[in-house]
Amino acid sequence: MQTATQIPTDVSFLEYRKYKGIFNWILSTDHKRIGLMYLYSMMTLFFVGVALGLAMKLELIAPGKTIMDAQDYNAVFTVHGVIMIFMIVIPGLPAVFGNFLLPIMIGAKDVAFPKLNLLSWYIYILGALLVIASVLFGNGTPDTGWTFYAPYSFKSGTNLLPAIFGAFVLGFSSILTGLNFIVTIHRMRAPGMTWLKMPLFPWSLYGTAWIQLLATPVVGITLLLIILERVFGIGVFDPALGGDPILYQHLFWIYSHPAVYVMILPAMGAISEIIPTFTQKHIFGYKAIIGSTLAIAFVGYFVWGHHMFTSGMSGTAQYTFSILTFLVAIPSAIKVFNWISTMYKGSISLQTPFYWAASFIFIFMIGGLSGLVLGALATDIYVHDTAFVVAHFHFIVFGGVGFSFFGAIHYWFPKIWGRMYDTKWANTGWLVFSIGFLALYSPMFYLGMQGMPRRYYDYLEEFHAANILSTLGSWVMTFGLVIIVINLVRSAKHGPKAEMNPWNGKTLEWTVPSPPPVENFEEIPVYGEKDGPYEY
Amino acid sequence: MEQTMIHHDSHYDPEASKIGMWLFIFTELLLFGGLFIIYSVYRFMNPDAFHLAAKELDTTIGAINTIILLVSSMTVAMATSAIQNKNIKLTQILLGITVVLAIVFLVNKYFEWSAKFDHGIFPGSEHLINDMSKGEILFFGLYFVMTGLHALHIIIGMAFIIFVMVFVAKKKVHPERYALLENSGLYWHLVDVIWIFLFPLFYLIT
Amino acid sequence: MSNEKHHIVPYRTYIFVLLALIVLTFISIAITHIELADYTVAGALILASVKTFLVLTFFMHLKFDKPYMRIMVGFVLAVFLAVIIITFLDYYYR
Amino acid sequence: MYILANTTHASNMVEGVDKAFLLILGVSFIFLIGLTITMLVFIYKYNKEKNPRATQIKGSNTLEIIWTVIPTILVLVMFYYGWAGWKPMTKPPKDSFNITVNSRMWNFTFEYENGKKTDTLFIPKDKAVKLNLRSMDVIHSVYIPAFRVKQDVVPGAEKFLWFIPQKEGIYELFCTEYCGLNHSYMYNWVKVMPEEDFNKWYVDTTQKAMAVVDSPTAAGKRIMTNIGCFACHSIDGSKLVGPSFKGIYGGQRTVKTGSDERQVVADDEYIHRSIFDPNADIVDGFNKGLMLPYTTQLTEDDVKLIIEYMKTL
Ligand code: HEA
Ligand code: HEA
Ligand code: HEC
Ligand code: CUA
Ligand SMILES: [Cu+2]
Repeated sequence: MQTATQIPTDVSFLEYRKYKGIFNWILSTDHKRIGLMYLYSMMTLFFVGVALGLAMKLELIAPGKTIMDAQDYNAVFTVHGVIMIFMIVIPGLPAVFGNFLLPIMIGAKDVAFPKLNLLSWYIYILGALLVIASVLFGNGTPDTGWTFYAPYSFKSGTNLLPAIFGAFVLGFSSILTGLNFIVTIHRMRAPGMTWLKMPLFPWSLYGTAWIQLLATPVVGITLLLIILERVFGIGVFDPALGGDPILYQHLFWIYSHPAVYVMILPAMGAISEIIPTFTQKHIFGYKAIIGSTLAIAFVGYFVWGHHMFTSGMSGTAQYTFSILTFLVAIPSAIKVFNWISTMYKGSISLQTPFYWAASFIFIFMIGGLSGLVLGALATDIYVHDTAFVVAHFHFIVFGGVGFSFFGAIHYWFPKIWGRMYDTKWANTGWLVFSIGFLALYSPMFYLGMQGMPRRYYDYLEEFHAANILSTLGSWVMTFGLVIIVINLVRSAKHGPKAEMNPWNGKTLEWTVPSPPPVENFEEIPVYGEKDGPYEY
Repeated sequence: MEQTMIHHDSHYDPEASKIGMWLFIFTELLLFGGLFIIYSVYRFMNPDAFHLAAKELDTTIGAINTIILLVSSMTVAMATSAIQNKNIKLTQILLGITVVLAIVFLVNKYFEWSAKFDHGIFPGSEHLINDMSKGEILFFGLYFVMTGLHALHIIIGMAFIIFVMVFVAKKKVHPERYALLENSGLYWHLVDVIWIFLFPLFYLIT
Repeated sequence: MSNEKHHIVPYRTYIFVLLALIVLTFISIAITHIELADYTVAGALILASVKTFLVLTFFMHLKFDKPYMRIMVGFVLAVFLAVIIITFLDYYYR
Repeated sequence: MYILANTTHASNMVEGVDKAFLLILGVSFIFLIGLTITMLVFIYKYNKEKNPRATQIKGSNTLEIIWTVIPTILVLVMFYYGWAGWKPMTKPPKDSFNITVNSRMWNFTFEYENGKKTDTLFIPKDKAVKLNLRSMDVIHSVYIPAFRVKQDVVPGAEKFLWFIPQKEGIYELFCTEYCGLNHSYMYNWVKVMPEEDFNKWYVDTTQKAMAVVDSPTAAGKRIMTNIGCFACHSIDGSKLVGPSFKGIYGGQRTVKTGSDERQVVADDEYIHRSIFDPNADIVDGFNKGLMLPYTTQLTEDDVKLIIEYMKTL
């Protein structure tokens, strides 16, 4: 930071060297490099998670033992859930694209606290290592599910301490990122960029950051209590000592429900950037989208009980949570309507990011609408903890967040690496992936309605057929993923050079060279009276 | 809402670090908030046991510690005024008093806890598990967790203030640039606010 | 870059606030000796909230900060309060 | 598929639940299909080739209001049906037939008021049945898909589940709250019988009488089967969650008592202690805390019978 004046403005952030070799990365406080470091570490973990997911599907291809024992299966879905939730989709878009793009999109040279930003990455890595340590060392991989429900979480003899502590540490990383973003947005917007001229992706990060800040500490303390419970037997949630296991669930979901909006809001933000660019049109209902972002963030804080409809809460709590859950669905509906309306009378160019965005809308609708089934009392009691829930959250978490992530990476790829990918392969990858996705998760809706419980290592013969289809789908989808990843990795190195603004986007990141120089802007841009993020 | 008076010419933005500190304080509040939720639920479920158990705690020590924290909060707050008045010496004295008071608080806490331990009251102890009702076990579990976590925050806050004192001595924190001092004060007040609630909840409502 | 000069709080203000806080502490100790039954908890919490309010406004300078700070603090406290109330919808009606 | 195909209702809860389900699914499909088609039409019609210049439209307050209000009304209707289907589940009739469900890792046993214990749930048709749910260890959940009912079994709390079975037959009962190793094997069967048959079965004490007449070892085995020891212990020497019972009686054991390791012989006293205070001695290679004290579940006589049976292994 102190060397600001000596940093050249014409060298791209990828080429700039200050230290030797790898230290250029791991000591860098440049928000762009930190974003990429998150991307690379997440990708590594992500492949582990995917492999575990595939292993589960392989196990479930037939009843009885296929490739592993019950204990292994339980460990596999636990680690799969912990990795995917705490390490991939919660930090996902904010840490990767938020870090890379937020300062550029609001016309700043960096985030408000660059060193803290780097520290967050280290904390993230520490948390990830702790979770991995719980797998590799000690007496048995954790087997509680990612929810760590009491009292099983202190009855289980497995190596839970490092895993829970890891989740706790990952929470801190997320808090610090959120803190950094809020301050950045408050203090560092370009002159003239009023709140209502800020692009929608930063807006979604702003909403997200508040959730991260206010919800994460609650799960932090809850996980800490589980640790203390296991180590000292203090008895806060242990029914044998007077505790109430349902209170654990309340505290866990007070965080973990808002956390699902931590995942989806930035994803929605990215979609709200892609659609105007590829329709070459001002986004429809800019203010409505901002309003719905804030409404989701706010109301989403008060619906956690819908994960506990069968736990034996009071009736009053049950229907209050049910009605609040339905209310939080409305802002999502508003967004969908606005996105589709943006396409009306646009000039749509069908490129890879737009394919991802349009399929995002489709998949997100399925996931979200199935959430309505879960939000209604009678039906949730029927499908709670069945494969239906598994289908719901895969559709929305990784159908939603994953599709948006891939859309975003194809959209900002030329900006980040300064090169273009092969469009043909990218589109093929998208198609294979989407087909595989639908084949993988749609059968789970059916299984859930039939009554197959989740977290089942073994199942009755009547559930067999749908499981076979699902497993086949998982292979197709992985094939699609391989195509996408190979194409992107190859192009990042060897693709043809990209222009500054290949899609004719109007937000600020398209006004700087690709890849952006170290300090982003030679001169801080100034927004005039007429300027705005989507003025085509 | 705040106006767009954004300073790009300098990297020192006291307003930014102050917002940052406040946001951090919010997370701390919610961290304890989780514990307060647990406390209130269990108190609601076991009113009589909590009543009995609270009688075991010594109101006098609690009250003394409350006063100590309140005074120390004032001294930190005054330190901010002192540095603005360019009175470095007074600043250091006030911060020093704060640290001393923090230590006294911890010493008190130490004696209080060890008295409990001597009575056989500690998490997982035989006395607790065999002779006490479930509500009492919960009360003492929460007592140790909450006061323990609070004591940890006292230690962190103290370290923060000592760190600031060093910076003041090195003139890195000075009348034109005192955001760090202000932030350490904010943190210290947070610790105070939490105690303001812990004290009646554990020592008073018997 | 604090060209807009900060408001310097006189020491006197702090001393008054401290005195008020100590008085409130003694009041809250005193009322626990009176039998108020169910209201003991409420009384203690109200006094603690008043004390917190004083600390926030004066010691933590909210009075002298820009209004959006106050809005944020109020918002956070309101969210927390709402969470407690909603949690009690379960326990109170169970 | 239960939800869509079951025209004759297996319990009184089915109608309310399925109605809500169909309503929500119906509305969802209308929106999903409608919006998807709209989107595809826009993509086709306003393609760059067809429509090279976009018309800038920034929004419309009328539309925003319309598409806020309509979904709000729809979700309130959905809420209502969800609520209406759920409400009866909370109110068991006073004269219900009570059965206690004891759950533990990893089986359920059903205890009737006359002392009968079974591991299949036998219930009379057209009579309100109330299951009182008890857990000894962690949270489980009783789920009978055909009846559309589910309730978590929380240790230390009293929860219940009720329904009126309306169709004869055999149905699945699953544990749906993850509870450890054999969670997926924690399922039983529900058998709905006409009332006369049920009554005949209910008062039939021959099963019990048989236990007395049988050799003592058979009685021990029956007790252990009913209460679910074999979820964790095998009799063929294979290691499950707990040690196998093969050759247990009189055998040498390495156990941890507190932190000391010692050798013991598995005699009457040791087995007795292992059942009533399992955490006192932990067998080498196994985990503490998994097996729970059976103090309230087994009598001294039961344990004697169990020991008799173990002698034969
Ligand atoms: C990104 C993450 C994400 C998101 C955004 C959501 C969004 C929603 N979720 Fe989901 N959910 C999860 C991730 C997510 N969920 C996860 C991970 C779990 C399982 C956790 C576990 O147990 O392991 C879960 C579980 C879960 C449950 C608990 C199920 C159970 O265990 O019994 C419930 C219950 O109400 C629920 C409801 C909803 C609802 C109503 C929404 C709404 O926000 C959806 C809103 C969207 C739409 C409604 C679609 C778009 C709108 C239209 C197409 C217009 C038409 C609309 C109307 C007419 C209203 N979810
Ligand atoms: C983001 C979340 C996420 C993702 C991506 C996945 C991916 C996969 N999951 Fe899932 N899963 C969970 C979250 C996720 N899962 C959770 C929370 C649980 C519950 C655990 C529990 O019960 O405790 C669960 C449980 C779960 C089960 C149920 C276990 C049971 O109840 O018995 C199964 C069953 O087959 C399964 C399968 C799969 C498969 C085959 C894949 C994959 O192999 C599919 C391959 C994926 C892709 C091809 C690409 C997706 C791309 C992205 C997400 C973007 C990438 C982003 C970055 C790199 C930053 N998962
Ligand atoms: C949840 C799993 C579980 C169930 C159910 C269970 N046990 Fe155990 N049992 C264990 C474990 C684990 C051990 C080893 C650790 C220990 O000694 O406590 C054990 C140990 C024992 C031992 C000592 C074995 C030896 O080899 O020395 C006996 C005897 C025993 N159990 C009897 C029973 C009986 C009788 C029942 C049923 C009434 C039963 N157990 C049900 C898990 C279980
Ligand atoms: Cu019992 Cu799952
Ligand atoms: Cu939720």
